[in-house]
Amino acid sequence: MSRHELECGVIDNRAVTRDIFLLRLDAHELTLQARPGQFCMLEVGEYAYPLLKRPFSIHDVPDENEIEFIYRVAGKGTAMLSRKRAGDSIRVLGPLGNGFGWNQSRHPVLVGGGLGIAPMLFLARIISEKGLIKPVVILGARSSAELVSLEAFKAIDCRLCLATEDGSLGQKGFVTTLLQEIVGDSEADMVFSCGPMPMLKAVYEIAVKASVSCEVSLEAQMACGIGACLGCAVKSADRSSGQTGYLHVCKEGPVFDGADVSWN
Amino acid sequence: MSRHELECGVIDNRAVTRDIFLLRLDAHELTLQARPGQFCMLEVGEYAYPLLKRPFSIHDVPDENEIEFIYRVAGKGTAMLSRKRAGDSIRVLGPLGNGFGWNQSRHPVLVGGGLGIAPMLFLARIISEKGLIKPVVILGARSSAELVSLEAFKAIDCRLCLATEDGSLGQKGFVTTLLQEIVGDSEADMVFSCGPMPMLKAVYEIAVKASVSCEVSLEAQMACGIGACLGCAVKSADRSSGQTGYLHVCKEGPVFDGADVSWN
Amino acid sequence: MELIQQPDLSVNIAGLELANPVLLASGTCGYGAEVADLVGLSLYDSVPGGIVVKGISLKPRLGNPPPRLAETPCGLLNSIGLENVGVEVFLEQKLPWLRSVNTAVIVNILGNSVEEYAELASLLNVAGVDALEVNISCPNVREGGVAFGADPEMAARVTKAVRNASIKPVIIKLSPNVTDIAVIARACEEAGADALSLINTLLGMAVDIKKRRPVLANVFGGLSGPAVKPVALRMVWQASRAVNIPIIGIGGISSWQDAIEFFMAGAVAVEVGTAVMVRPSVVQEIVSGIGQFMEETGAFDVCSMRL
Amino acid sequence: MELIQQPDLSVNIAGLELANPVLLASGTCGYGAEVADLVGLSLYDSVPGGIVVKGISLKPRLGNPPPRLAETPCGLLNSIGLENVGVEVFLEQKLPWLRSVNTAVIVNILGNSVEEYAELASLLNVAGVDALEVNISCPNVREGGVAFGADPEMAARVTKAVRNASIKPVIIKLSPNVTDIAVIARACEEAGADALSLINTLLGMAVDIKKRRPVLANVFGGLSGPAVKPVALRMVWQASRAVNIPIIGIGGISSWQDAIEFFMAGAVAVEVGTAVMVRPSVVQEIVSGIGQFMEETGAFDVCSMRL
Ligand SMILES: Cc1cc2nc3c(=O)[nH]c(=O)nc-3n(C[C@H](O)[C@H](O)[C@H](O)COP(=O)(O)OP(=O)(O)OC[C@H]3O[C@@H](n4cnc5c(N)ncnc54)[C@H](O)[C@@H]3O)c2cc1C
Ligand SMILES: Cc1cc2nc3c(=O)[nH]c(=O)nc-3n(C[C@H](O)[C@H](O)[C@H](O)COP(=O)(O)OP(=O)(O)OC[C@H]3O[C@@H](n4cnc5c(N)ncnc54)[C@H](O)[C@@H]3O)c2cc1C
Ligand SMILES: Cc1cc2nc3c(=O)[nH]c(=O)nc-3n(C[C@H](O)[C@H](O)[C@H](O)COP(=O)(O)O)c2cc1C
Ligand SMILES: Cc1cc2nc3c(=O)[nH]c(=O)nc-3n(C[C@H](O)[C@H](O)[C@H](O)COP(=O)(O)O)c2cc1C
Ligand code: FES
Ligand code: FES
Repeated sequence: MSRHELECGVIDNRAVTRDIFLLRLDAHELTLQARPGQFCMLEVGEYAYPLLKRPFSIHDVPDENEIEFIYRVAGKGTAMLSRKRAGDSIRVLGPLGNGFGWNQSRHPVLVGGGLGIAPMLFLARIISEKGLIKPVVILGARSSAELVSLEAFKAIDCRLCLATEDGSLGQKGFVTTLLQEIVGDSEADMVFSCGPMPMLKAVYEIAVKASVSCEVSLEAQMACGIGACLGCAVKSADRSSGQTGYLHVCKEGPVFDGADVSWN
Repeated sequence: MSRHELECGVIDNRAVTRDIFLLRLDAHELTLQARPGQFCMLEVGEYAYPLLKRPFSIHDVPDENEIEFIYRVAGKGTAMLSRKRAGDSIRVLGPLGNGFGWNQSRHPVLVGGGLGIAPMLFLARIISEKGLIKPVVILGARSSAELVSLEAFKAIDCRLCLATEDGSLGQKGFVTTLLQEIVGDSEADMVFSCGPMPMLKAVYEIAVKASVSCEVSLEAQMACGIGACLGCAVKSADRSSGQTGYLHVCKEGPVFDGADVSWN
Repeated sequence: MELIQQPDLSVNIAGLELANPVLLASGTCGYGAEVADLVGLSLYDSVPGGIVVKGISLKPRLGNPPPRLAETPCGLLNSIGLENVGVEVFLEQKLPWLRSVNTAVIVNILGNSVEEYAELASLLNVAGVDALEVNISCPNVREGGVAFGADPEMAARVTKAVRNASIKPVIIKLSPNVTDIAVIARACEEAGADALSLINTLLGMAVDIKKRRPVLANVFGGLSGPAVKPVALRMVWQASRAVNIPIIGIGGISSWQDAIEFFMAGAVAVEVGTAVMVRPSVVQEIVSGIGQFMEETGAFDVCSMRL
Repeated sequence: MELIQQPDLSVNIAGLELANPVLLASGTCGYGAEVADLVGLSLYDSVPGGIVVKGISLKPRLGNPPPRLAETPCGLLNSIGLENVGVEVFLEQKLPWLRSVNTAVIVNILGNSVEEYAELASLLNVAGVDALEVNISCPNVREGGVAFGADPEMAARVTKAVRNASIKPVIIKLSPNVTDIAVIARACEEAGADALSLINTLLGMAVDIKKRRPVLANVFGGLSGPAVKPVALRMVWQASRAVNIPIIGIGGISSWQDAIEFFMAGAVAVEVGTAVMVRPSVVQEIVSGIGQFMEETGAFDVCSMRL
């Protein structure tokens, strides 16, 4: 574990759709440590308003100096973040969390829905570049505009499958339909997924049916991001009869074996 | 009384010394109402942090569209203000307060020390342009760098007398020395002053000795700026046996007859 | 075409008729005239549903020495000390203007003794005063003030005395500086309060480390603003479950969303204080926002939003 | 050349030796290992003067259901509900690591009854535990918790029981959710407390207006962070004038200036909670800043800053 609290310079922070932004930070201290599926806590305003840093998945580490995040303006904090400009600096704590267990898989299927696309780019890159495996990457969103970072995905050696709810790009419908097909007729041995809870649940159920193990990246309101406050609890599945009935997203996660999560 | 709560566009906001900034706002609604000595409350951050708007004297109204402020970065709020850039907007409440009674004077002497220079530019301009009188303007600061807006003062038809504590421009010493001389051998009938309390006290005492009436612009911590909270009280002189023993800077002031103020 | 029922923003609090549930809180809007142009108080169609004027005492008060204000993170400390013109001047010089404005006028009163409260109440049995708000919770005066609000028995005595002396709806304004708000709320209800309003300010302080002394000349002051909202909401929730009389929610409200939180917690109206001082236009935003939210969610009146 | 005396940052609180007066507050730093790298806990020369570990109970606790956190203006609501590993696991698995670190270790304890507090205290009469902090003020557990802290008699009973059972310095941690902090403080002093720490969190709540329910599954939570600092300072001022035992100040401290405010108000040490979670490096900043301020103002020790 080697994590840092740093001031990072903003290289660029620009809208890629009306309300989705790509943030590029100068953070070579973080790039060497970062693993796909990990996240960082970003200070979006001036301390103490808003009080808490916000968690964002590492979207990509294109080179050893730069770390990227992709975020939707969801509220006050992300609105403030969206006003940062090149030359500003942002306080960052990271990299945090466990990351995906991609190196246990020989035929990985990545499933990102909505802003759940965020961690999939870095994951696909590492699987392809470090694991020398060509992953299947299924991405979905409401419409083509929200299928962000497509060019970056295309530059990676992966099999890219797209779905949009309005049919404006790729298959019309949900990622789960694509996943169903792919898991059915491929040698997929693991699914890695990030997105809204209902999607993750559906993804997990498809994986279970296909007897493929499934890792999901969860969200929770966070305060510390480092396992100190126990605030980011989510219910664990009954079968995981460990010490507690809760999982802590920032520390034991954000990536969990779907079997450990309570899906109700 | 015609005051407004507005979003004003920032035309420019730049450092004129290391820690003094000139802020130019696009605010034609305010320019027509503004009187010299009045102030505005400026929202320096995002509501609710910092919670309160900050009071700043109207430095100048160069034309009917623009209003200027000059401020020192004194703490958190002014530091945030200093980061506003052209194109940003700032919420403004104003113009507020009473202003100087310049039209009761035929031979006015203006005395501004430190950032007390702020209201003197607009006052000098109006006296000269509206009153068709050439005022004496005494400005003082620690050093020449802090004698801000000199070019603007020079462009006004006034008699400009300067003092710096380090002698880097004008007379070495304090504005009070200059005032002493000028009040002594001129037909000065009123002094208008703004600056730190010890200076104002000295200015007032000089004026009293010379039997010249003296208006001073005071500061106090403010919340509302409009006479609603009664927070900005300062002690009044005993002789002003009005309803209360306090004056309210935002409403009865910020400009007071020196005789009404408690100088202890 | 769908028929959309306009939501009804009006509320009736024990006979106090409000066109909408957004009031200006006591001490933050003077006697109304100070803020009229900025918040929209006028002859017709005023923006706020009512105004609670600055706390009035029998005799004029000078208030506390300055400094009286200190800013804190998302909060404001004040130690005004109830500077006010006294009931006589209020009736002669302030009430006539208030009468001319189309909004409910609630007079906040503060006495040094139970008898003074009663005397104030009877002096205010005049046209143009729509209700009384009894301040048993001001932390900034030594005698009376917070002591009444901290003790259920004293709170009940004041309530009874004012209830007996007044022909107006009587709202008791509670202090948050207590161990159990429900106990005080019930004591006031049993003593005859028509409604409760809460919270007044939390007792706080700040230190000026450069000058090596408390920032406020009075040492302690009352904390208001967004910082106190979570405490206020909790107390409104507790009080509204402890009594059957209406609750007016106060504390840190700065947006229509904040107001809705209070309605959901159990308030039937809200008072906005600090936020109005900082951003007078917020009153209009809050009133409109509540209406829009009710329309969108199909709430037919304010009370129906309660959780 | 002037001879500048280095200020002495060390404090001794009833036998508890601290290298400096900045402690990590309970519940915001886990059992230490979670934050060690970021706050500078290490074998030699740790940055904080001490660590107060997460509240420990006799049996492990699962804590409250999520959501457990809500952000408020300059504040944080939490309803963790004292999730902890229990005293047995603490002694076996957490204390050994803490022993290896060069900082004072204070164990925060919470019982459901007076007897449980005493039992916890005696189980913690072991090497490596430098003091106990007795949490009679947690708002997030139903039995015990806040009830003990709200009543002077109960507070005294817990204090006495722990004092008798423990061979360590006993710090009683007070709740701010009381009418008169001085009364509780005196009750604890008389019952044998070696020191007091305050404040724990203010009871608060937030409402999710979209989901139409309280944000926290537990409805209420404890408010911490800069928002509560004015209340905390006021209570430290009051408590330090009510008793003769040392006071540890807690509540919203986020900078060295905040810490100095607490020293001036009467604290001899401070705990930093929420700010450490958000900005772990703040601990170093606070420790350095205090030293520099003391040097510049010629304060020879922390106590001498008291107003
Ligand atoms: C591990 C993790 C990774 C994430 N990665 C991304 C990402 O790559 N891109 C992206 O756009 N978003 C991501 N999110 C969600 C993101 O953190 C929230 O959208 C953001 O915090 C909202 O902040 P706000 O101030 O704009 O919203 P507000 O609604 O104003 O926030 C209020 C509070 O809610 C919290 N909050 C709101 N929504 C969420 C949420 N979904 N999860 C956690 N906290 C929330 C905020 O931290 C804040 O304290 C991630 C969340 C987690 C937990
Ligand atoms: C009528 C009036 C006119 C003013 N005109 C000018 C001007 O033209 N140029 C200029 O540089 N300054 C002026 N000031 C002072 C200016 O308002 C303060 O410097 C500023 O508010 C400091 O804010 P801050 O957040 O940077 O400082 P902080 O110290 O962080 O502020 C903390 C709190 O103190 C208040 N405060 C601090 N100093 C003062 C002060 N001197 N007066 C009133 N409140 C204060 C702030 O409003 C804030 O609430 C004026 C003050 C008044 C009352
Ligand atoms: C400057 C100021 C003066 C106040 N004066 C009074 C008063 O006279 N009587 C009263 O009952 N409450 C008074 N209050 C309390 C407010 O009415 C209100 O209860 C409190 O500020 C919380 O609401 P807010 O957070 O919206 O300001 C005052 C508050 C402030 C900030
Ligand atoms: C997430 C969280 C967990 C806490 N857990 C405990 C606890 O277990 N025992 C305790 O005595 N106080 C606990 N507290 C209270 C803090 O120790 C501290 O008293 C309070 O947060 C105020 O300080 P702050 O504003 O610096 O955070 C907790 C606070 C937070 C925010
Ligand atoms: S956010 Fe603090 S433990 Fe996870
Ligand atoms: S600042 Fe409110 S009355 Fe002057």
